[in-house]
Amino acid sequence: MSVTHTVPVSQRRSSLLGRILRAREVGLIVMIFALVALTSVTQPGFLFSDGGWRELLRQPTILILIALGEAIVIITRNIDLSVGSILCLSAYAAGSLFSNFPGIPIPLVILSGILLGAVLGLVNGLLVAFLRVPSLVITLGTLYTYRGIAILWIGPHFIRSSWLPDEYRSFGTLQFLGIPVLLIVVAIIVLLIGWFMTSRRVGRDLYALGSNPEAATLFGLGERRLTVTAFVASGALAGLGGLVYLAIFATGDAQVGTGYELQAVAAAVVGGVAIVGGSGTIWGVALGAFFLATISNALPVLGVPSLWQQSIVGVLIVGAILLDRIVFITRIRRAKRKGTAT
Amino acid sequence: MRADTVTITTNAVGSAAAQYRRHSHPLWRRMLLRTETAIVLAIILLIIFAITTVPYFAQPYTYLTMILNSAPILLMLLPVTLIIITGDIDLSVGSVVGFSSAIFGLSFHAGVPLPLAAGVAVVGGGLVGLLNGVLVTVVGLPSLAVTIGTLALFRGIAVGLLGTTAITGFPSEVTQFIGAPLFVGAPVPMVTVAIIVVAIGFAVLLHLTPFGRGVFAIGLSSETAAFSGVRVNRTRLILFVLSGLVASATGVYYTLQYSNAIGTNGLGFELQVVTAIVLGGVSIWGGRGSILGALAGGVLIATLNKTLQLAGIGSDTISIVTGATLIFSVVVAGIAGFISRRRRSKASVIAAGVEKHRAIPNPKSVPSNH
Amino acid sequence: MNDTALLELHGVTKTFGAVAALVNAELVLKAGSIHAVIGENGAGKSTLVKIIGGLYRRDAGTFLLDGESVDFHNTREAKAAGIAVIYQEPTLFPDLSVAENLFVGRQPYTRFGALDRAKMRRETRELTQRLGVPIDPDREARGLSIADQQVVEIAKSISVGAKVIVMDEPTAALSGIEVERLMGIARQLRGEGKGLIFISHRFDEVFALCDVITVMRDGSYVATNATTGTTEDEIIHQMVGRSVDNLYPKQEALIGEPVLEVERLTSAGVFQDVSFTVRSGEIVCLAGLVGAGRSEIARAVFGVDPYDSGSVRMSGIDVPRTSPAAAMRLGIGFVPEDRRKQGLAMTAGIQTNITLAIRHKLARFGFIIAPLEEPSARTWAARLQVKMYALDTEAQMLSGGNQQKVVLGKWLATKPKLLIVDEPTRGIDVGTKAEVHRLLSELAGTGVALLMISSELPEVMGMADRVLVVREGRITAELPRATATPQNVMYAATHAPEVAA
Amino acid sequence: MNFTFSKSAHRRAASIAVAIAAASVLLAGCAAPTGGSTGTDAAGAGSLTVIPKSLGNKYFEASDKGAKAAADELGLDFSEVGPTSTGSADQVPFIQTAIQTGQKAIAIAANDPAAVCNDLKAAQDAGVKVVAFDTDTDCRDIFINQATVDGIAQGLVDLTSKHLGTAGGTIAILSGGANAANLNAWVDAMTALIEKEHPEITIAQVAYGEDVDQKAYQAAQGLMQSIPDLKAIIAPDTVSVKEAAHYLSDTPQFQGKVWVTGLGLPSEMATYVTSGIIEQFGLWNPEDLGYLATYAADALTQGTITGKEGDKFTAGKLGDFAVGTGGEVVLGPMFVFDKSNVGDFSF
Repeated sequence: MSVTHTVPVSQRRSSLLGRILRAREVGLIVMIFALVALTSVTQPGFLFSDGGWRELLRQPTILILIALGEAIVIITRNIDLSVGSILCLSAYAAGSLFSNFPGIPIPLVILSGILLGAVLGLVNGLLVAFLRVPSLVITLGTLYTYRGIAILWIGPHFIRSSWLPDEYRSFGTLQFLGIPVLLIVVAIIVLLIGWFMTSRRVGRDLYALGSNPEAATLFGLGERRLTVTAFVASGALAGLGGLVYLAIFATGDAQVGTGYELQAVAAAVVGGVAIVGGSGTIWGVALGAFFLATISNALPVLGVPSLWQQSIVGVLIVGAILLDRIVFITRIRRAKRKGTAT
Repeated sequence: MRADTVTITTNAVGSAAAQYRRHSHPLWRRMLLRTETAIVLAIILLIIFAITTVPYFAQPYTYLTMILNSAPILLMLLPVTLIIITGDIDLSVGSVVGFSSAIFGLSFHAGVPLPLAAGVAVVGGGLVGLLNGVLVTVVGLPSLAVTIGTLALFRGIAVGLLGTTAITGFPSEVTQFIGAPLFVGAPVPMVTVAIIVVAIGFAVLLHLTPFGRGVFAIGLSSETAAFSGVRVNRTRLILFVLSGLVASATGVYYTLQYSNAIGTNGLGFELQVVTAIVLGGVSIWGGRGSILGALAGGVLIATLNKTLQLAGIGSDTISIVTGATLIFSVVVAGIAGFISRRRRSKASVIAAGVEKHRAIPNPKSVPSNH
Repeated sequence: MNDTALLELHGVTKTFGAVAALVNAELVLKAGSIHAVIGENGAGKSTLVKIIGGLYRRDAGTFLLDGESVDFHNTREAKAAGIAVIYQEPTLFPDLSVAENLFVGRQPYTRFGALDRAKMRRETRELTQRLGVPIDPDREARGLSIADQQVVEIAKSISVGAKVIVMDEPTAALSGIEVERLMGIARQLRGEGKGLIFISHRFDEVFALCDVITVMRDGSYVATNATTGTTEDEIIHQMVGRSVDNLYPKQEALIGEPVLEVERLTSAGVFQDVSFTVRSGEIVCLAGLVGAGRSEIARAVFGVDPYDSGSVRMSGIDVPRTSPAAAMRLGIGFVPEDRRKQGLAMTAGIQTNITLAIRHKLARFGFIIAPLEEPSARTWAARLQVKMYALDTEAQMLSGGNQQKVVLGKWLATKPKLLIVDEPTRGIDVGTKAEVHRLLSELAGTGVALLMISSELPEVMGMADRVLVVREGRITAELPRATATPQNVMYAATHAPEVAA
Repeated sequence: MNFTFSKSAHRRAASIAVAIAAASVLLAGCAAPTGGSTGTDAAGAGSLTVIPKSLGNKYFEASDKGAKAAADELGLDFSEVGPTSTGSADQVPFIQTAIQTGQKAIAIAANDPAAVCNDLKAAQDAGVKVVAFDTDTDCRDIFINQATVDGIAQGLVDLTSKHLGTAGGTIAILSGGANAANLNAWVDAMTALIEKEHPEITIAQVAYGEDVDQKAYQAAQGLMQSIPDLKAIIAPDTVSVKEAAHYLSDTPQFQGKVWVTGLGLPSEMATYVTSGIIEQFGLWNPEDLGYLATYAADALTQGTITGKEGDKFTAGKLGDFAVGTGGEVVLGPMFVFDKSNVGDFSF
């Protein structure tokens, strides 16, 4: 950016209202409401029926989880393409634990699934942090490798719903005050991670690392530790995503989660995370994921041929980064104008 | 006259100039110890291994099918290599194959003559490449994000355009010609000629033209490139258009090779292309790499696939081996880099101080009146 | 002010492999004093700073902090012990707010375990106010000027309670006023009893600010002098092991026809109505404060940056906008301000760098092969006496001065009619500086027109045939060599145009 | 040492050279021996390569199991290879491998009949017998059809119309991959049949679940929500019918309102049938399909049959089969599963 050095020192704090209106989150909420409203007007059942209401709130949970992890990684100026494969391995691992050890405590299985995801993420993180190999390359490699392991391991088998204890399956449909329990759990996770990223040192350090990796090294922020942390978080969340997948679909084969990596990146980008790291909010990402999932939820209901869905997702991603760019340029312009005025 | 008389006399310059070494290392080291050589060596070792231990490997048919199967990747990786050398990336190439396949198929289906339909598809590919390029250069968006978006977009358009129909029935003389050996009994198919011609074109463009110097310069430092008169954005734009053109031409080829235009043609090719390029020693950070290396990377993966398939290994294992090879190659580079970085950080600190004793030549260092 | 030594280094040695980067370094820093460390590039100053800052560990020698021996394993430990290092190019996190940058890694928490943003904001405001440069704690660090970024860094070091503050060439990128401001802050810190280590190439600053001067050369400690008891000549002698009499060897050149004619050049918000001419054999210097718009004018002339209106002509031919390639064809060369980012491809070989700007000229039938490049690279490297091992040595392996010579060689190879040089000697040691000056002067002697931008007044005085002073994007004064005194230039650079001569 | 870096850079390149070379050979070596043996004795009495649409697909894993059983009975050398994804050309390398390793026969369920045609032709030219199963292609000696297109369409439409009665109503079809040739053929046949014989039934929409659980689930949801008077969904692929049933079981408001049937795997559908959400669904035994394909392949290689109409052969426990028009062998009519028998099957 050749323009940066002309930005003036004094920049008035913009008004609170102005900032709220400019925030990505507000735009996304408006779009989600518009989409839901549009769909409900054409098909009232989309919102005003038990099933519709539940699916509207429940379907996005998987994508939200993996998008959160992806966002943490992107904030540190990395990328994780292996989330789909991790999700698959975790889902199958949990399923086979249930089947091989009937009566195994559910929390133990959940813990194992998350742990498996975290370990796979740890492998990514260690490779990226210690060998300073671009994460794009490393996770491209583990995307293949983890998927290959999944196919080799799972092979002809698949998770049968009969393997799963009834209590676990009921997680998928359980509702509390009309809201799916899954969404409540995911919302709590979003709040926790969001709070962590904005209000704890490690969270801010992750932003700092992505914002200026060289400075982070010089500063002694512990960039390796932070990189590993981000990948472990991403892996663990993908693992959790696998468990939620299992709860909702009660099935799964070696192809589960194929292509999720791009959706996760898309959700993060649409949610306002800059692909070059350092900025973006967890709330934005959660809303971005909710929005994307709602689109794929709503399009069949609207009767849009499923074949065109992918192009809409593409337009949204390009539109989102385009929007970011326009906002950025106007901000710089405004700052520049103010600078000459004073 | 002008700048020619700057500083010391010409005689002194001549003798000083003669003292510079051309290279830090002898020829054999520069030739042998580079990634391209490593990959070529790996291919040769692998082929020897396969010939001796894998039955049926030593047949012309092996090479014929190996090239046929990898031809789309080998073609597409050429322009993408240049894009990666500038520090950008194009992940949409697989979707452009599908897009061009759809346009080609629909045009053909609508009665457009085959060559014209191919032309329309290639032009269409050039246009979507231009879209990528404009978003990256004119608007200034990061290429990774742009091409992840257009990856979905172009695929969506392809699948949406064709719907459930698969357009088949391309003239069999054309489709058979494409897969046929160059001449009877030759271990290479027709498409080899196309690959070689396009590869030589891109190799010359990258390594032997001022444009190619510009490509490297952009990857090394785009600011320096701009200050040196490289038209940075124009170069990047041209590369994205070239990538679209080659990917769509590949789409036409692929459609004819399998006599089938469907929206999912070329699904996932982008990752195979990037894998081959990275394996071939092209730096994902930009600035380093060669066409030869990238091609060799593609050939190594093709050879590995063929060997494993002939040995009766399923694609699950092949997938693991591909991923592991990729990780392994960067891990080795990473470990070596880790070690050399430790040396370098020391070396760079002291470079300035020590070169006084080491540098050749060492003419009078500071003007002095004494 | 007491007399205890805050920090003492005795016989500190650091070797890398077989090579010694630092031999028997000596440094005694007293509380409430400013201690200058000077030396040519590669003299070992950076290694010394890095050992003090915890980036490197010494191999031998004693390192006492407050009289106690310490041994830092990383920068964190050094920081915790009260040592703060402020690098030449500040290392802030552009996406974080100023307040957050101040508190990175040690943010205060509220009772509820969340960041205490109110406290961070309050302290940031207090600290920056105390330093006389109030900065909005909530604004992003992105876009802060280098001077303001340094203020943030200094505020950071104060707020961690650093006793020892090391400033590694803090003034290299600052304008006169900003330097004054920084020196004021440094004196204030001295008054508060802190010990400052100040690294600089500028003698005037060192003599104006520092109490003690330690000189280093070739990795070794040379001498420590009290400022009051030494002279510039003595220090230079200590630095280079010989004296450099002619730092600005300006030769008389025959000034000829106008080469560059700039008329009413305007770029909204950056510079307005800029007109000037540079003749062949003439050295025209754009003087003024950093941020006054000098570099921006030069960049617009060369076509790297766009401009809104006005015209640029080379030998009577219009230079198209925003096309460095076209400007180069018309004979303009440009040695940019930041050689690491704009002048060189640091990881490429010297040959690649030297021939980058002449790649079109070297091509035969559109093709370019190494044997065509080599003679050119060899000749220019030799003419500029670049000290290197081989033509494929990476540019990053060279010292700053030699890197700058490579950049000069790259542009001289284009045989320019007009060479724009932006801060040609920034961060270059005294010896090479003189070489560069002589080179530029000789170049003018051969009839090349030179447009030079410099923030160092002695350089401006020594080199320029004519000085154009830029203030807030306008040319406020044009001073011929005879009348360009430091006072005149500074006055025009800091006062409104109608007051200027 | 101002060239320390370049030196180590070269040393680094050297280690990469050795390592990559070693790695690729090693990796190939680790993987190779397991399968190498199939190659060496493949040229023996009989050898068969089965290429399913993709590995890890339940339906094809079941058919492969049947094929393996038949191969064991016949003493054939048997290998099952295939791609992990369903791209149109993904099966091609495996056909090439079968040709090269001198397999006597290939049994293939083509993802994309057109895309594999050239290579299957090459196989036939090389003397390899080609058996298509599940999905037909033009370039084969014989096609083992699980049931005729009309038979499947008739079976599914009959189940549905019986349920709807004379009142009829609006139904939807939820298919799998939009490009799956056999599914598209069934969908077309059902549409034609309903138009011709069941004017009381209207097909509101054909949706695609793309063989992915989540998409099929969302598509089922879309159908039930967007078509107000939807009476039934016919889902002619195993993923779609399972997910339609799954959505129904999650959503009581549609239970009893929308009736779902289709082609499903009993192991996957058992839960829904026993809980009463699904009454009936159809399928054939995929194990039998693979079993029959293997016997047909063997008959072809033995020369017992040539693929002409009227050729007859015996397929072990399944009994005698005759080759019908166009070289088709039909496994049998669609089998209907309900509460009474769904628990009896393992696939």
